[in-house]
Amino acid sequence: MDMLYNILIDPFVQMVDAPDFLIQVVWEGFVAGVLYALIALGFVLIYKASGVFNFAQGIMVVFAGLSLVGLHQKGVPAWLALILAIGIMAILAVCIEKFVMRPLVGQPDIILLMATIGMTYFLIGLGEVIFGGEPKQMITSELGLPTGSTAFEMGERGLVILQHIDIAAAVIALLMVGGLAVFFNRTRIGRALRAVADDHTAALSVGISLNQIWAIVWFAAGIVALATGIMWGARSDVSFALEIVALKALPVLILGGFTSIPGAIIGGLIIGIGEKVGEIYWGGLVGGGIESWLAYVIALVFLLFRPQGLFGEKIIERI
Amino acid sequence: MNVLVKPTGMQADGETAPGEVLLRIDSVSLSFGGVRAITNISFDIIKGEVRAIIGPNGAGKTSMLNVINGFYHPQEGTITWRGKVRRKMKPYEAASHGIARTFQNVALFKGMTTLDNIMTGRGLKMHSGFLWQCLRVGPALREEIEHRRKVEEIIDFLEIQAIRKTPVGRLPYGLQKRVELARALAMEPELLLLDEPMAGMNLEEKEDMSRFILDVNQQFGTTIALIEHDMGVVMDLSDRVVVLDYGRKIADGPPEEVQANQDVIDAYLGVSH
Amino acid sequence: MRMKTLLAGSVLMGLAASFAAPAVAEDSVYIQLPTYRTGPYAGSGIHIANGMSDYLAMINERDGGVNGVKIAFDECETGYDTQKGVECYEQAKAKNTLVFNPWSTGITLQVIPKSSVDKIPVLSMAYGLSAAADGNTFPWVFNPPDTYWDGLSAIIKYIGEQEGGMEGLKGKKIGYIFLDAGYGREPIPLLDNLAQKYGFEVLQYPVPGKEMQNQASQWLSIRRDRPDYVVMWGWGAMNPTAIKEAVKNRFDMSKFIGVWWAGGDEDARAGGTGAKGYKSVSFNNVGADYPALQDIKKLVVDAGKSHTPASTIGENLYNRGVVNALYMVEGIRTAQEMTGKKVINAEDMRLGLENLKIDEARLEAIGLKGMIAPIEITCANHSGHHPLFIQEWDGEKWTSATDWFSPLTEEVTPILMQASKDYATSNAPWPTRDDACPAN
Amino acid sequence: MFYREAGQYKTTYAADQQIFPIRQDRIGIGVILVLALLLPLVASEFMLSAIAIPFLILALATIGLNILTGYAGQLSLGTGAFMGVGAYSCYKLVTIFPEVNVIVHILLSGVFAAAAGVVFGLPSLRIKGLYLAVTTLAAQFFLEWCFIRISWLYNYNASGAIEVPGREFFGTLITGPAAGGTTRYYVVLAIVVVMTLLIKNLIRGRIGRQWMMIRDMDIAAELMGVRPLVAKLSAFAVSSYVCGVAGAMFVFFYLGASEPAVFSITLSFQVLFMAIIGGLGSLVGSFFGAAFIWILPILLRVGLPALGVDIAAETVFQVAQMVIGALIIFFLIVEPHGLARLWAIGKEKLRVWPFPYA
Repeated sequence: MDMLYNILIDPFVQMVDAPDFLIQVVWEGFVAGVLYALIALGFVLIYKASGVFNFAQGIMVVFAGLSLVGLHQKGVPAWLALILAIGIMAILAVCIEKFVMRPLVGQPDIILLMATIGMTYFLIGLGEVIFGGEPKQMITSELGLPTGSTAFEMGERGLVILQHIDIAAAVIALLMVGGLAVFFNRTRIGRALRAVADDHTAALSVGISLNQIWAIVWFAAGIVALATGIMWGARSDVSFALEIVALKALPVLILGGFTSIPGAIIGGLIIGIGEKVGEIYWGGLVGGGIESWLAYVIALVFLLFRPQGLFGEKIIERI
Repeated sequence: MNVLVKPTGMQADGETAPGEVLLRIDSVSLSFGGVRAITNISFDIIKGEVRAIIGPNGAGKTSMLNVINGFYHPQEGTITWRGKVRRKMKPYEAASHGIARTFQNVALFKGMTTLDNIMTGRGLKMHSGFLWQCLRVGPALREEIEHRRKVEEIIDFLEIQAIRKTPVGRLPYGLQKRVELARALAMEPELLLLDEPMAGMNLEEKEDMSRFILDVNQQFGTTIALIEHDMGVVMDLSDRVVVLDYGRKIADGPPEEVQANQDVIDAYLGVSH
Repeated sequence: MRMKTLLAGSVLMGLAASFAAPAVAEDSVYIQLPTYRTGPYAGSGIHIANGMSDYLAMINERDGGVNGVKIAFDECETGYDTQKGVECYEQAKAKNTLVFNPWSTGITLQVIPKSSVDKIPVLSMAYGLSAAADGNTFPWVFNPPDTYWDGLSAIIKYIGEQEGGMEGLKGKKIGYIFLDAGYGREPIPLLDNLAQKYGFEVLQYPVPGKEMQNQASQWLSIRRDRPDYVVMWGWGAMNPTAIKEAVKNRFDMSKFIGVWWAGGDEDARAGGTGAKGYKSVSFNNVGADYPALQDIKKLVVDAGKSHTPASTIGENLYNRGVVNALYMVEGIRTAQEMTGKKVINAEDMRLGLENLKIDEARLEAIGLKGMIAPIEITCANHSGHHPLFIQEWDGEKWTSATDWFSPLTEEVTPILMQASKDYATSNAPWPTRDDACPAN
Repeated sequence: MFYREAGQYKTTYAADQQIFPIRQDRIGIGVILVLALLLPLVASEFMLSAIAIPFLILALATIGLNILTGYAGQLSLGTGAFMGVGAYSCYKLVTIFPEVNVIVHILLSGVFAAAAGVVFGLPSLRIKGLYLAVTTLAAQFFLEWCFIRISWLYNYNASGAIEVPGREFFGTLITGPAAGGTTRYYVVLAIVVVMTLLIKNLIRGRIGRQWMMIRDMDIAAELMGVRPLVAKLSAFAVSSYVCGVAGAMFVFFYLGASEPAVFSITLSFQVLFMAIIGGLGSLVGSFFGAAFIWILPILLRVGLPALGVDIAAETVFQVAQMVIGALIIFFLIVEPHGLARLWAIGKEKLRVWPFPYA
């Protein structure tokens, strides 16, 4: 009975008791969700255009962040380091397209997935050789990003603290999604992208250059990775440990669907908020630390009821 | 072609005698979320006959086959199999009732050899336990060899000895279709459903395939329901023909009769409804 | 094609050569240093590795080795990964290392059972299995100068003092945020014991290894539960993230105390000015003004024989690496004196470590007086419960917040002996020591 | 030339259905087995303990994954956790029933892993492909969490680790720190060879064919009478069983002690790589893959400095990682079906030599 009370009633009592705390928890979940969503966004971009499940998105985030900070440490001014980091992502995109994607065109999904895991290994090694393995601090203030925080008092003891960098992260994520939506729907390249996503061969036959499209998409994913790297780096540090956190993008994609940009955002927020609320209000019942798997279980339960994802259409099997 | 062929060779253990109704479809309707695929269709298949289902593209022929072997479940109507009304069932149960089929787009197991593909057809008839199979001695080995013998008979029958150990992915299309037929035959079905067995074949291959279908029907006494577009083939092979159009039945009867039916001619020539 | 054969051939030959024991020159001994300059824990590991190898290099440069015996050493990268660690151990064993410093609790736990069979001493300086301090059960394992349990008891003692004596702990809430692995979980039994004894409440906040950089939940919970103090058992990327989160959640940093491994300069620096007041327990002082460190700077770093950035000499973790190397060097020296041999082997090294005694005079001679407290290892006690102190981050560097003080040895010893007994029973038949320690 | 089956007639189906129908193959495998048996005579302790033993164990784990992913077509990223279930069950069994032979425990521990596999395999009935990968990730992280959180699993050990006690097998110490490398090697070799043989039999029989049917064309398989529930879950069970046994062996014969971090996602990926590089759906490929992923980095790490290339230990480590990554991509480009396919192509070429076609 006690157990039931602890599961079904007590958490909600706590929520009502300390609404400021609930707001803070949801806000933290929201910010984590935005970052998950940004990683997932990178996945979606590439999946849409090439059907590749890009496992390397996580390491691209680290690599982009490292390039930026590493260059700055070597004495390059922040603004130049940012431009150079973008340049590095562009070079990386071209290389990936030329040395990985092009030779593997038409291979089954799992092979492409493996290739991106191979890329992950390669990039981890490369990043460490160039920039060293130690975590680096993000050059937040040098980039002109806000660093302070604002506290809102609520009631007698209530307090909600909002970090400016988190607000900036949310705004930047919003801008990126908006930008990408415009890019996809309003530009010539965007149209070509969608054509490629539907059918590679058909797109080729109407004269769309697959190679060019892929390089552009990987570059776009690289930019998203850079933004993610900056934001996440500002929250903790830029280090290779981030790569594992990036796995969280998987359940996000399951919820949102592999091809939907709004899906990635909404999925990210559900996972982010869900796991924070779950951990804080229910995690203690089983000893805490459930955050490491809660997201996957949420996604799993969801899948069992809706195998096609949040925004997917019902699958009709044909023979 | 005589409907009352005396079955020889392999015979399914059905209690349905030749000439009786093996399967009856009664006012079956099927729709996918509002889209009607099949509307109120009834027909029957008699034990031992070759039954053709024809119709223009999108007429609901393949859906009909899917209904027969339990892959789709019609919203309305009943299916009577060997005199008993069939309840809603899983596809794999249909297989154990003695219904085998081939597919419009070859659905072979691409990673296996011809031999293994045909052996899969024997799966339902193999019963040795897990541990025996691990050890591959005693019943497991006996069973493998016994069924291999059956499979070799089918391989001989369809003249595909040379490709026995070739992975099916490497075979030309015509041969793949033949292996698929072999696989279905390996199940020793009572009712064999063929979904466009001759699609995409050249004349020679079509002739071969037609010969095999007739042989199967006559030697093994297997009841056959086939979908085919080549009218010549249909007229030559089948005992009775059912014609579908837009998910409705528009004709049913012996080939000559159907050929003369005005609705059928309209459907094929595309007279507006 | 010929190129390939040639290459393959030479790789094989090289391999054959490397698997064989290295041709140790007459007057040198070999030590393998398992390190991690990559992976999520590299942020802490790099400084340790630098400190260790620089000190050994300095001894070779300045003194021509230990009593004329050069120390040949190389690093083996473990990436803090247990699998790789075991591989390094096997490699070290094949190359006849004198001593093995796992630098990871996980790897230490792996090699403890092997060490007594392979007769290689394991030096796990203030980490690894606390129970290994019992020299009667673990003749081959050394964990000076203190075990985790000593560290935890020292922190509790310090908190007690802040509250006006141990009675002041009654009714207090102490949060324990830890890396959710063997390392972080080991202190929990003692923490529970102390909580019962002194009447404080313990709140646990486990941080999964994968989520080291994502500690928002833990810190939100801390904010909700409002513990009076928070004790941290963190390592690698967990530390800077925790300190940042603490700052963000406006936790009173003076009430936030880490174990010695949560005391890296970069860990605290990550918190910016807000991290001022953060504390960690320590067994070595910071600063580069010690003569030995100056020698390292002059003879090794400035001479271009090391990749250590000169600015990191004197930082907490760097100095700790130096301490670890110091133990090894002094162990060799003691072994030489005891056996009368110049080139000692691993068994001699064990003897040397077991009789290791570094007093003020010795520290003075080495040039590290004041950096560490004098230490003494005995046959029965491989750790020593040596004095510790609390250091405080002043926004730029670590400063001493207290004098050296002893941990709650009387609390630690029983639980330690019990754990050692449990270990031996659960791993029966556990090899007994062939030469029992004299009863004090 | 020398590799030709001309003149080797099969007069029974049994002869035609044996594992190595070609005489030269039989000779070859015999030679390899003899060499494997003789290896301890020439190999150093390091080669046995750090290379040969883990290689064999990981090859077995790869076979386990291959059953699921290669033969039954269900992608899994949870291998490491299933290995962990095996290891922890084995530890519990050994400590609860110390008098029973440890080999029995190791073989039994797979049963628990199989049970875990079936539970986490249930979603595979509704979920396919990459989506299933997320399910197995859930298994991975959840089980990993259990290994840390359920202290009963490691007998409330303060360090949270499990240590392998010494156990004898007919008078010889085979586990624990005091067991010699050679003894452990022979035990591992025996288990791996026997299990590989059993699995080979399973795969070429009815059950194996059912798995491949599901993999190649699940709908057709179902229409041919395969029950997806039975086929998929049996694949999960057998796969997890093999992985569980491999996990128990990994701790008992290789690591000697273990903490939860050993069975992390990294191990899952490692084994997955072995399966892919070796070739999905090939047992010999599992051995190739394990050799490639396990031995190559060691060669690089030990070999580069030995060649006189003077670089820091961590750089070797990092370069080795880059090389592995690049080679994975390279092999996927050259032959997406893995080393096993290259091997098969080589054999085929040899059979028709000196002509390009048969």
